[in-house]
Amino acid sequence: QDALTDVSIVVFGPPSLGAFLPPIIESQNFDEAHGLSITFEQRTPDAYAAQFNSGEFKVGGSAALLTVGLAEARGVEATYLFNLFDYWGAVVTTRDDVQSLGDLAGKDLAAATGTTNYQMFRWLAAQQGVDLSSVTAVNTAPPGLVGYAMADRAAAVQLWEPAFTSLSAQNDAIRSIDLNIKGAWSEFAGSEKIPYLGVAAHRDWVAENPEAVEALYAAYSDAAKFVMENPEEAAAIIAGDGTDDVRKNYTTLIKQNDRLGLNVAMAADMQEEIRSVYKVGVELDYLPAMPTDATIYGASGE
Amino acid sequence: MSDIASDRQSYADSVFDTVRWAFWLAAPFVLIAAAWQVASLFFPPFLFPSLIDVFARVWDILTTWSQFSSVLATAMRILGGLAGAFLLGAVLGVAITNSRMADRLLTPTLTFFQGIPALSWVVFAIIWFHGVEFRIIFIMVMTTLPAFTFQVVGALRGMDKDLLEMVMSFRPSRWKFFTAMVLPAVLPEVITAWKVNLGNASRVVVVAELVGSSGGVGYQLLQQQQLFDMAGALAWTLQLVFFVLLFQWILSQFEQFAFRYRSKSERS
Amino acid sequence: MSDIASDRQSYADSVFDTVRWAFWLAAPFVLIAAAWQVASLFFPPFLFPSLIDVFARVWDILTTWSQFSSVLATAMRILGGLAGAFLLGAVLGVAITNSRMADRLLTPTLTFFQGIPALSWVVFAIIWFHGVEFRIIFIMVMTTLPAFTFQVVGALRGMDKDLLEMVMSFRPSRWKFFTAMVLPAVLPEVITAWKVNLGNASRVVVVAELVGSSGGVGYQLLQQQQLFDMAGALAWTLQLVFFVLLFQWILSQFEQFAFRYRSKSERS
Amino acid sequence: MNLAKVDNMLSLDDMRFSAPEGAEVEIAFQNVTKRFGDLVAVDDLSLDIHKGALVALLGKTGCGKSTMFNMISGLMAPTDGRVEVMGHSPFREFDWYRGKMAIVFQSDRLLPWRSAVKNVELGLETLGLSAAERTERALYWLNALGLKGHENDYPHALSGGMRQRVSISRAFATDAPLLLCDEPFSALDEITSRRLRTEFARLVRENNKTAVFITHSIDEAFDIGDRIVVLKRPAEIALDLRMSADVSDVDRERIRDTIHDTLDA
Amino acid sequence: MNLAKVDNMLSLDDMRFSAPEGAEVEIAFQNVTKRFGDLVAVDDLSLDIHKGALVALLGKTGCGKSTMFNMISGLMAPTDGRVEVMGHSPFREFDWYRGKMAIVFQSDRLLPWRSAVKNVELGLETLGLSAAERTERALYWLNALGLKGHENDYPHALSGGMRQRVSISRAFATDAPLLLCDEPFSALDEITSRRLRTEFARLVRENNKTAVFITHSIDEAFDIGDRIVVLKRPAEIALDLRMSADVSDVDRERIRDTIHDTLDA
Ligand SMILES: Nc1ncnc2c1ncn2[C@@H]1O[C@H](COP(=O)(O)OP(=O)(O)OP(=O)(O)O)[C@@H](O)[C@H]1O
Ligand SMILES: Nc1ncnc2c1ncn2[C@@H]1O[C@H](COP(=O)(O)OP(=O)(O)OP(=O)(O)O)[C@@H](O)[C@H]1O
Ligand SMILES: [Mg+2]
Ligand SMILES: [Mg+2]
Repeated sequence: QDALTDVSIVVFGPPSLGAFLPPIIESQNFDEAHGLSITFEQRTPDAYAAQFNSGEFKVGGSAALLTVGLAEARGVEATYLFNLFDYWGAVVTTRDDVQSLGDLAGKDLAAATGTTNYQMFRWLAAQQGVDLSSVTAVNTAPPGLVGYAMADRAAAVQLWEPAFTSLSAQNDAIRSIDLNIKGAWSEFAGSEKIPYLGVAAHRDWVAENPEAVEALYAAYSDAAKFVMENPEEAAAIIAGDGTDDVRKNYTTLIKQNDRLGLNVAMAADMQEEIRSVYKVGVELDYLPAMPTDATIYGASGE
Repeated sequence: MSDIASDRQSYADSVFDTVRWAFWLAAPFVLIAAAWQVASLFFPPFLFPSLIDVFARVWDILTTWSQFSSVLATAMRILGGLAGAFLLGAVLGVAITNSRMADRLLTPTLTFFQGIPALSWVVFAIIWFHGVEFRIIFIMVMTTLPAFTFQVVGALRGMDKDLLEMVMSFRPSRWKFFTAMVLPAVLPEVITAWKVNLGNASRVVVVAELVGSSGGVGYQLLQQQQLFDMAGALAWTLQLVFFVLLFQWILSQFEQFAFRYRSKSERS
Repeated sequence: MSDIASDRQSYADSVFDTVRWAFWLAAPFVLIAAAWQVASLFFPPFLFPSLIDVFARVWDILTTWSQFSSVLATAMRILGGLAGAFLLGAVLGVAITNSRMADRLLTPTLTFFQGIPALSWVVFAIIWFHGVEFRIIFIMVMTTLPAFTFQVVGALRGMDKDLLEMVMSFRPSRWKFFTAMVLPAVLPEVITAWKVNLGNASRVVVVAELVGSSGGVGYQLLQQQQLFDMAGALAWTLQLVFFVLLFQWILSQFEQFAFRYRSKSERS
Repeated sequence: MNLAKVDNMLSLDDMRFSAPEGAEVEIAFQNVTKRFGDLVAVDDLSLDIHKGALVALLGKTGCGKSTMFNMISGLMAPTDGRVEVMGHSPFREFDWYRGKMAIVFQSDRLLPWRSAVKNVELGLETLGLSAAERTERALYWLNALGLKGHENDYPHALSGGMRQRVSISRAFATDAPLLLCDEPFSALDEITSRRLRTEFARLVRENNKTAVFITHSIDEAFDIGDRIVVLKRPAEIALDLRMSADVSDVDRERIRDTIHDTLDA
Repeated sequence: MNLAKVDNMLSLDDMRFSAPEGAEVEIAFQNVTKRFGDLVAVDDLSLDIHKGALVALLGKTGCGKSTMFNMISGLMAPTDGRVEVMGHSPFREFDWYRGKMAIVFQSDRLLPWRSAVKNVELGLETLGLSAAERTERALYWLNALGLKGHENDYPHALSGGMRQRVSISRAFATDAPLLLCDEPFSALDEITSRRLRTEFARLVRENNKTAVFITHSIDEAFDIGDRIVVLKRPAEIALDLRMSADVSDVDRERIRDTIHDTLDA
């Protein structure tokens, strides 16, 4: 038997989406099945960014596509290996006078304004013709967002999964405002797929371990398949020590893949979509320049 | 007969004393709990979960080794960070009071450090060091060091010069001078410094644990908050609170012992 | 002749003094900057940006009103929070030292609060209150209150009983007793408390601003960190550092004035 | 008992103190006991001091003199018995005595953060005087006690005797009708001490104040006291003598010996 | 000048102090000046004190006596001139004097956090004695000074005189060859003070120690000093007299008057 290749991957800690597949891979030994021995290290977003960008970890399992592009502009040579989740975001409210995004004009919206999810939301709002400059964006760390929604301290709250599921499970009054994600995106990119979160690696590591990339992809694909086929079991694994409520929420979420957006695909197979996302980033002034193709693993060029 | 009666009397007295002692010990916490329950009448249950839920979670944490070990790890980190910061702070404090040059170099540097938020230290720690525990201790030390140093400097500058010269006149060794004069003279302020920094350290540890431990109260707390599991978040917060209460109690016991020499004025 | 020579001499002296003063003032910061530059040789530029970039950003912040107003807003929040916590802490401290009941109720309660992390206060503040500024001040006060109170209690308990009784013997009004005896006696520790809490407050404000402000150093800092803009993050961190340095300098000037009565030992 | 021995001496018997006719009682100890834990510092003491008296309190070190002062000044409560000053209870009606008594403590107890003149002004600040008046009075007293030129020195820059004189000024400046002085002249050289004690006696007599002073010097007690109370340990009265200018030198010597013997017992 | 007046008196002239033959100099002041800012506390003072001497230092309050002690003990450096003790410089060779001198300060300076016996042990702790020996010696001295029963009291629970006696014990317990005492018996009653000063003199003479003591009592200086140095203000020598048991009472009275006049000048 061949010796296993060691890979250590830094990922967001639960409850973020980046923490979904790692426990499945670990518990089902999908890594060993493909000749890998993966150690997952959980980090908060700040620590993740610092430790991945500084090269301490060569592989990052919670790579927001836009941040890979941004990192390149800062001098980090990384590449987006494959996608795991497509974009999904929501604006929730409990107020009757807020039925559409346009109703937010002159009101306040709680959001984590530094995140890529919020950046994508800004673009979506622009597609609906909503002028966000008339909305007071109240910046709040993610744990505060749910608090805003629960205690009704803002007209609306912009957030994403899995916070959305646990929020709606706890508060019936929560309504989601239609963002027309798929529609707007199809029109812009000619595809329903919005690559958002995936696995990225430093290019020097990729050059040295081309076969490990394939194996990683295979392991993640197996994990995704397992999740879709065994929602309850997967939810239990993901929830770990969590309470029954948490487990139930995860099950609900997995069964609703339009919100979860699980979509494991090689970067090379969704180059166009990736470039479209980059274009959005540039349009929003989030990215200072269009990232090169080197940030898309296996890109064939236009 | 009367002997027995007085025995009974004193027994009753001591029972009464114990009850009163327990009452006063519990009173503040009962008040906090009561305030919580009152608040829960005005807020929906997912904001103010019932205390029963919270205590069920607390019980769970205390009795599950995998969870309780998180609490212990955090406690050790707080104590380790404080001890490190205190030792270093004491050395720097002595240097600052004794050398004009040290004062001019170190005081602004420490003030500089004071202005750097914990979050920035987290980033620096990640960039500069390897090893999760070392990083955490580094962050803890850097954030509590200026406080300890300034407290030690304040205490040293406030020492009674007459007593100091009296002790000096016996030509003690440095060590003797330190244990006989400096330590007892600055002890009150040092204990205050510990009391104050305990709170800060227990606050910073929550941030410091984000550099990448997959255990510890800070990590668990953040997770519960992101899941918006209020009962869980409170239960983990309470772990920190318990630790701080316990350690403060130890400090106050020590204080009572160490400051028994203090006179009390009969007035006020 | 000799008069002119000595004039020249003294002029040269005073120039030399000024240069030396400036040298010592700048020395610690030059050292920190030098350390940074050395480090930047070993790390990629996105981790250790050149100081020129950083200072360009600092200049930008200081000269752009929309950005500089963020700095001022944060400074006001720190000062407001500290002032509030100090006033409340002084009142509670006096209550605790004077009343056994207050001691038994308030000390454990404050210790309880001490154990609650800033992030938990953030969540509470969001749930309990409206108004961004009020929430921030609330968080600032709750996190620095125990420290101030414990410092005041420590200082009050350490007051010289002989002097206290001497002042009492004149039957001063409460106010007179406070200004003539209590205030000067506790002033050294109160100033230390400010020095220490200034650092903590500047740390907490960064977290407190996460409860939803659309300005302030904490907000900007987080934003820059999320954009991996190290130069920007450092420039904003430096704003906090500048503020802390400035305020500490004011405190130390005040200290020099207020403690001029202290004797200095010729030994050591 | 020494007291018995005293009784046998004629002239001493004559000199035993008895209350003057119609004199008002200013300070009254009624069966006062003061305990500190197990230690009895004052034991069932009864003593009346009349308005206008200048009483010297003599006693062996540690016999409870300062403790008596603490009870007169209301800083301590008696364990048993009653202390009354001007018909009120000093401990319970503490504030009533504002401006009515001034104390020279055994140690100087100067506020280190105040200059000499500001230390003297302390007592005056409770009396509602204007700032100018306070300073004037403080400077007058510092001057009277020979501290000209040191008004603005902080206590740490003063010599032991200078500090003691500041603390005397502080008490005298308030012009209170009752003065309690705990070894006020002990840290002063003989010349200064003699000058000050004479002035002290003059001040008290001319202004009809009442004064109690503790001293270790029998000479000092003779010089200015018009009554000498000698205490045993724990504070109990051993001798209580009236003094006046007409007591002959021979008698003084005999009394001196008696006091000596009493203290030596 | 008073000194001139003294010269005219025959017996005083005889009594002027002159160094004994072959005596070793223990403390030497050579043209010593000490300034505090503008204030001159000690002015161009030259004085030799010989090994085995028991010198009384008299002087008006604030004349610089304690400042002289501070320079002898190495706690202050002279502004000008040289102070030498046992041939070394007390300020610069500070540690050399460990175990070689002991000081009774003007105020008691007890460590508030140590009980009486622990305060006395302080000096012994620097001498490398065993714990048992330290305690034994401390208790011996406390006992000798009449503090039995108060060994474990904290300073705040002691009377003024008791505190002073603890501070005397602290100095004496170290058994140092040089003793500096700044008004050691000032807070004690006459009986206690007389008993202690006699014992002090015996201790010094029997063990061939050198001792300098500051006092405000001319009697005390006569009683135990074998040399009396009277200082003017700022510290400068006004009188320097040898004393011995053979000085007649009449002479003593005359000397006393001279000292008085000198101090009064
Ligand atoms: N606060 C206190 N706590 C305990 N004991 C005390 C306290 N104050 C005084 N004592 C004790 O009471 C006794 C009398 O003390 P006090 O100070 O009244 O003596 P004193 O007559 O003033 O002596 P001295 O002449 O030495 O000053 C002493 O034995 C002393 O130890
Ligand atoms: N640390 C100091 N700073 C400034 N001046 C001082 C200092 N110490 C003493 N002096 C001044 O020096 C002079 C002499 O003081 P010193 O204490 O030596 O007097 P002394 O002879 O001991 O008097 P006393 O008998 O009153 O104790 C005084 O005028 C005093 O004000
Ligand atoms: Mg006394
Ligand atoms: Mg002196």
